[in-house]
Amino acid sequence: MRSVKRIEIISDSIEFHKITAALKQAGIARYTVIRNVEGHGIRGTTTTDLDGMENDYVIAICTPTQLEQAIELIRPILNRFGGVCLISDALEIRSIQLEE
Amino acid sequence: MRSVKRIEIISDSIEFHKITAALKQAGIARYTVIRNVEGHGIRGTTTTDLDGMENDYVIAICTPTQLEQAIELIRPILNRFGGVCLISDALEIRSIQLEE
Amino acid sequence: MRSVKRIEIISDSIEFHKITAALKQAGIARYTVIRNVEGHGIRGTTTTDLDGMENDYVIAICTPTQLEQAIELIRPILNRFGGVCLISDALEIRSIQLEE
Amino acid sequence: MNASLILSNILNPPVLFFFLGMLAIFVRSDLEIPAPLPKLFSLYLLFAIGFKGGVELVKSGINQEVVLTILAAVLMACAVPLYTFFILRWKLDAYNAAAIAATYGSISAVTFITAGSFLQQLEIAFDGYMVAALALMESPAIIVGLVLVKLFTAPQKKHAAELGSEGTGVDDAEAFNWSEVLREAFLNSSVFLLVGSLLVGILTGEHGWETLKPFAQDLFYGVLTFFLLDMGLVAAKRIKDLRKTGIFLIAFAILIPMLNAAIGLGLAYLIGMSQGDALLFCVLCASASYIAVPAAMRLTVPEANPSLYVSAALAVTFPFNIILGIPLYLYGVNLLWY
Amino acid sequence: MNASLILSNILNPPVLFFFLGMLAIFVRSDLEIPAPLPKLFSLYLLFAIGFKGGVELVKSGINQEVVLTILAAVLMACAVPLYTFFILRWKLDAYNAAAIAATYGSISAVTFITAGSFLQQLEIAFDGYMVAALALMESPAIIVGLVLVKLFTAPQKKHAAELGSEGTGVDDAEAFNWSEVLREAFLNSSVFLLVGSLLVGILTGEHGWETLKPFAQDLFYGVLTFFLLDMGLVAAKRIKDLRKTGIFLIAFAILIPMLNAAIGLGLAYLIGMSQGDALLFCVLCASASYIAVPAAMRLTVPEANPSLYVSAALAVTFPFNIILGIPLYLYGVNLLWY
Amino acid sequence: MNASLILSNILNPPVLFFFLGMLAIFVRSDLEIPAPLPKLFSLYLLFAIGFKGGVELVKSGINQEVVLTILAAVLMACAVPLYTFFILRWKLDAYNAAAIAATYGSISAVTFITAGSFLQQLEIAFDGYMVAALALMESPAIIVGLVLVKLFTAPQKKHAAELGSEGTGVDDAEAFNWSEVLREAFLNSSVFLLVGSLLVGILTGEHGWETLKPFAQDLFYGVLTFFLLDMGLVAAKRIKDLRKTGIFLIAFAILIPMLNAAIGLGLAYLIGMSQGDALLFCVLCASASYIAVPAAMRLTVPEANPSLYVSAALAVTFPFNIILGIPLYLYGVNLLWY
Ligand SMILES: Nc1ncnc2c1ncn2[C@@H]1O[C@H](COP(=O)(O)O)[C@@H](O)[C@H]1O
Ligand SMILES: Nc1ncnc2c1ncn2[C@@H]1O[C@H](COP(=O)(O)O)[C@@H](O)[C@H]1O
Ligand SMILES: Nc1ncnc2c1ncn2[C@@H]1O[C@H](COP(=O)(O)O)[C@@H](O)[C@H]1O
Ligand code: NA
Ligand code: NA
Ligand code: NA
Repeated sequence: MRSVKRIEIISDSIEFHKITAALKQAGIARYTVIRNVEGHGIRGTTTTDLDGMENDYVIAICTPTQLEQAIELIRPILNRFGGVCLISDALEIRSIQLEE
Repeated sequence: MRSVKRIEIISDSIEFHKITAALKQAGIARYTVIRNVEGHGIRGTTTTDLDGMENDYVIAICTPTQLEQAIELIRPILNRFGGVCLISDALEIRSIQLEE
Repeated sequence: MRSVKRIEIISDSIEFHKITAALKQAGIARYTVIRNVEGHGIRGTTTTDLDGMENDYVIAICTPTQLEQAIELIRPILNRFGGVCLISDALEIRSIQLEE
Repeated sequence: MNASLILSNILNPPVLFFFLGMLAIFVRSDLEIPAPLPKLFSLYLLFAIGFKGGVELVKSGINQEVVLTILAAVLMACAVPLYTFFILRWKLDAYNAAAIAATYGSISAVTFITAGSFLQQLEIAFDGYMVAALALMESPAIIVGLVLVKLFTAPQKKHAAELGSEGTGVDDAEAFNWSEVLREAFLNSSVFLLVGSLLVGILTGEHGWETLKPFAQDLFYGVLTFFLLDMGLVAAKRIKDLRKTGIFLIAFAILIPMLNAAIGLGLAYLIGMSQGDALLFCVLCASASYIAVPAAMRLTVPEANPSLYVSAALAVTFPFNIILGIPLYLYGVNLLWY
Repeated sequence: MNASLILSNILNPPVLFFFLGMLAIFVRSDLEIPAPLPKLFSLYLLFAIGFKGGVELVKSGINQEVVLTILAAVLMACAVPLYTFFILRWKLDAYNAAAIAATYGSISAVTFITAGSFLQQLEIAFDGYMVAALALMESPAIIVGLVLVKLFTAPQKKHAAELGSEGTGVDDAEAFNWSEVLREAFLNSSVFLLVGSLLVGILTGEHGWETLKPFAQDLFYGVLTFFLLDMGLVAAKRIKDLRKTGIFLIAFAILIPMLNAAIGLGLAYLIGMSQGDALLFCVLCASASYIAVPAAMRLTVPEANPSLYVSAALAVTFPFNIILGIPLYLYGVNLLWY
Repeated sequence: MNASLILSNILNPPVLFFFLGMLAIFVRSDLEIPAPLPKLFSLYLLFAIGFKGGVELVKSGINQEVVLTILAAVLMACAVPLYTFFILRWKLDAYNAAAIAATYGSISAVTFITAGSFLQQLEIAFDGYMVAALALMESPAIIVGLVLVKLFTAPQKKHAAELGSEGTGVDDAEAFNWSEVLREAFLNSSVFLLVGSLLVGILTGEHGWETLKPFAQDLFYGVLTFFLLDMGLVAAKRIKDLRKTGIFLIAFAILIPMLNAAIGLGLAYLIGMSQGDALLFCVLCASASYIAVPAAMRLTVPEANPSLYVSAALAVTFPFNIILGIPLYLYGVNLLWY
């Protein structure tokens, strides 16, 4: 068990590639995505309807160092294109850690 | 960065409108919904099958004040119709905050 | 309101039955599942594509005692088949607790 | 003759695929029809029967037989929940009894459709306006069920239970929000799409039918086959809920459809329906709703246990009707009509 | 005559199902077509018109009329965003004006398809190469829109706004990543599938058509019906956004399509298109994109408000064209051509 | 002749749409067929070939040729993983070698279907019972693969690796839960639906076929087209995994199918199959499973790397067979048969 940081980003699916690129740049190559979540935000309602506005929900577990760097890269994307980014603490259970 | 409260509600999709109405009444107009999650709870198994029992998973980031009010409004709904509501702490990254 | 533990497990859908069996064995009969989440992990990319590699995201709220037992049972599954398990703290709102 | 009817019912692809779905669960295959595909099939089937029904209603026009059939349909939709409620009260509390009664007062469109394709196979004619009867039998039971709850449950009791809880109590007015109830009854998606398609069929008539026929007719049987495959999966998964349900509810879920079909048979005979229409009418009376009514009940009678009313309708009555009920009721029709 | 055209347009199943979808939202029914089913329908429709268009293009070959039509199409796709931009600037900032202008410069494939099935119903012929015009009109407006933003917004202003924020500023180069813009314009999924299917149709010709006809043609009308049902739901949900939008944008969303159609009509007349082709050309000019262009705008002009450009195109212009516009433009064609 | 066969294979819509899918990924278009639509297509295709195969099996009956064909099929399904295992061991560890070997011992239903529609286009007949051969070749390789792992990996080694980890060790019994393995092999959803549909086809025969034909036959080619579009997307996405895979596995994924097809060709010739059947048999031998076997391997040989066995089968062998393999094998059949 080790304590980790959890980053969660909910944003327009058009930002998806920018966000995962930012994560990768910060050394976070492992993440999970829930596609087509529905959102109600500043920029109106984002449903999974035909109008093509869809949100993706990205979850990544990382170390505090990776986190710092990721935030710096993700913040300007969200500022420009909208969305939400949350940081919280958690314990990770899986014992074999192949990468750091 | 600012510290926020995260409310998560997992409940039967028939409650969805009641719950978002409660959030709105508590001043929480922005939220995210993951539809059709599968559940195993007191009231049996809720799959995304044809039998029409589906859960929605609502996530809302809010301030502590909004939280208080939201809980008061959501609790009776869950007591009557079932479901789960969780509160946790997080840090929000997005820097332009248009509403409070 | 009571403070609870939240277990989150993201893993290949082939592990799903093993994981819910482990939860059940630890006394956790209530849980929520988000199916077909997309993942990027050690074992490559897991999309919701046709190649049949899909992840499930299981969320369970439990007591600290249940947690201990669940971890012991889930860890070997993840070690063998891959995936991620996170533990965090939360407050649960729903007031009628039929089971412990 | 009955056995040969049963055989000719079973030996057609949709029913065999229903078995295949059940088998998949029993042998623990990982076969599944992922959401929302079953919804696609169900939207399609409702659209197709509604639209075709509307087109045929224009052709037949509205005569005395149509009016009588529709009256009989509404009558049964109101009467069934009433008498089943009292049967159920014998073993169950008022909430669960009312919810189950409502379920059996309403109908299952897929059972109706399966009966229709059974008739087609046997080349027995039936009328398009039976779809109107189907549409009109969906909703009344929901209202009747709620009136029963209103009459036979003590509001203060519910209140007391809630006082024990931490939250603020829900006042009774909120608990019976009639506009919500009526919307659930008359505007739920099944009723809305079925009635809407019926109206479009009436408005566009033969001309609209021609353009939509390759879609609405040629795919019909195939979509029904896939849908019943999924129903087999769903019904079999629900079967384990029956253990909790007990023998009373299982017996109820087999005997009451037969009783309802018998009453329906009598009514159909009195009205002088054709054989095909009589079978469909019996099937409407005998079938139970496992989507629309359960959704309404979860919203309006949350005190009732969904695994009771859904499982009875889905895991017992639906398979019973699909496999044995339909040929049995036709046997009854044949006996009476000759 | 106009009224009878409107009636014969409205009284066919796809348009009636569009109404039904809107009605479902207004009466608060829970009818929905869950994701990704609408996407299935839209992929199918793009495939079917692209493929059929390609097959017919092989038959007709490329003659002067084809070339002129295509030139006219590209001309309109570039001109419309230019003049609408200046109309919009009257009340809106440059970002929103450019985004809306781009939306109206591009087209709506479903409006085109609905017009096509309206023509089929009236037995008025039209040419397969109109699909090529459709494909070529999707993208240019996106480029024009961005050039307008580049020209008419002050880059330093944007920068200042960002300095106020906590984050690091986005430099202008990143903001106008042209390769990203071009990819969004020419390789977005709608354009890609439409053009790809067109090419496959050209390559496989009559032979390929024979094998795919039962799929690409027989289901077409039915899928369109379901798709318009969903469009009705989506459009009606967007209507409440119009309150924020104000009367200016609503008027714009009705009058500009009529203006664009009129200009299109003139061009079609000059070129000497057939009546059927002229109607389709007017419809292309009059329609606005609510999927491809909005996606491109969210990516490239995030400063603009999606609820303005999506709602205008989807909740006003689309229903207007589907219900009144198509018969109106045909009326115009009929007036001019005789 | 070979080149013209390749051309006539490539120039039909399904194969062109496969290219289109790959192209979409290469040019980074955002075209996608969202889940679970590909699953719908795959369920449909399995249902349609199974059902049709069953109907035709009733017509042809079971004669010596059928029995010999089926024996040859099972033989190849067991032999291929054995000899490919030792070829693979040259460069890979036993876990990965066994998993890849199992993948190539099993089959790809879509490759079979594409070959079938290629034959139909060339008007070369083939027999319905080839579907039974297809069904019987899915599972054996899974069992053989696991036996190979059992025999050629040292259990203590695996244990040691686990002791290094924090968790409790998994004992060997759990690691080889045979009932789970057998269920994965014989009851996985592909095998179950295919065999189930075959049985329904046998039970309902010509009569069932008539009612389902518009669904099971008329849509077939179109659904295949969409499915191959998706396969193109999926295969192209996997291509970047090949960099990690290395040249050995890429060569393996092209040469082994040709070897397997050649052996299949010899067997088919010995048995005296018709040309059409011989091609299908070669294609079964040459194709590799990218759904059912990988799922079984992830569950039973988690030590193997999915990106090796999935990518080889999906990104190399599948496109190779679809584009070049099928016409090449037919060329071989033509050479031998005349
Ligand atoms: N306070 C919030 N809580 C939860 N989700 C949010 C919140 N604010 C925004 N979101 C999500 O982020 C998406 C984009 O937000 P916005 O940029 O505000 O339109 C919305 O569609 C929501 O899904
Ligand atoms: N302990 C729990 N952990 C996670 N999800 C839960 C838990 N309890 C209930 N749920 C979710 O809430 C839904 C409704 O719960 P219930 O009212 O207990 O039937 C279930 O279907 C689950 O999705
Ligand atoms: N650091 C991480 N953050 C979020 N999700 C992860 C992480 N690592 C693994 N996952 C998820 O767990 C799945 C299996 O991981 P793995 O066993 O590493 O291939 C991946 O497909 C991801 O969905
Ligand atoms: Na009934
Ligand atoms: Na336009
Ligand atoms: Na093989």
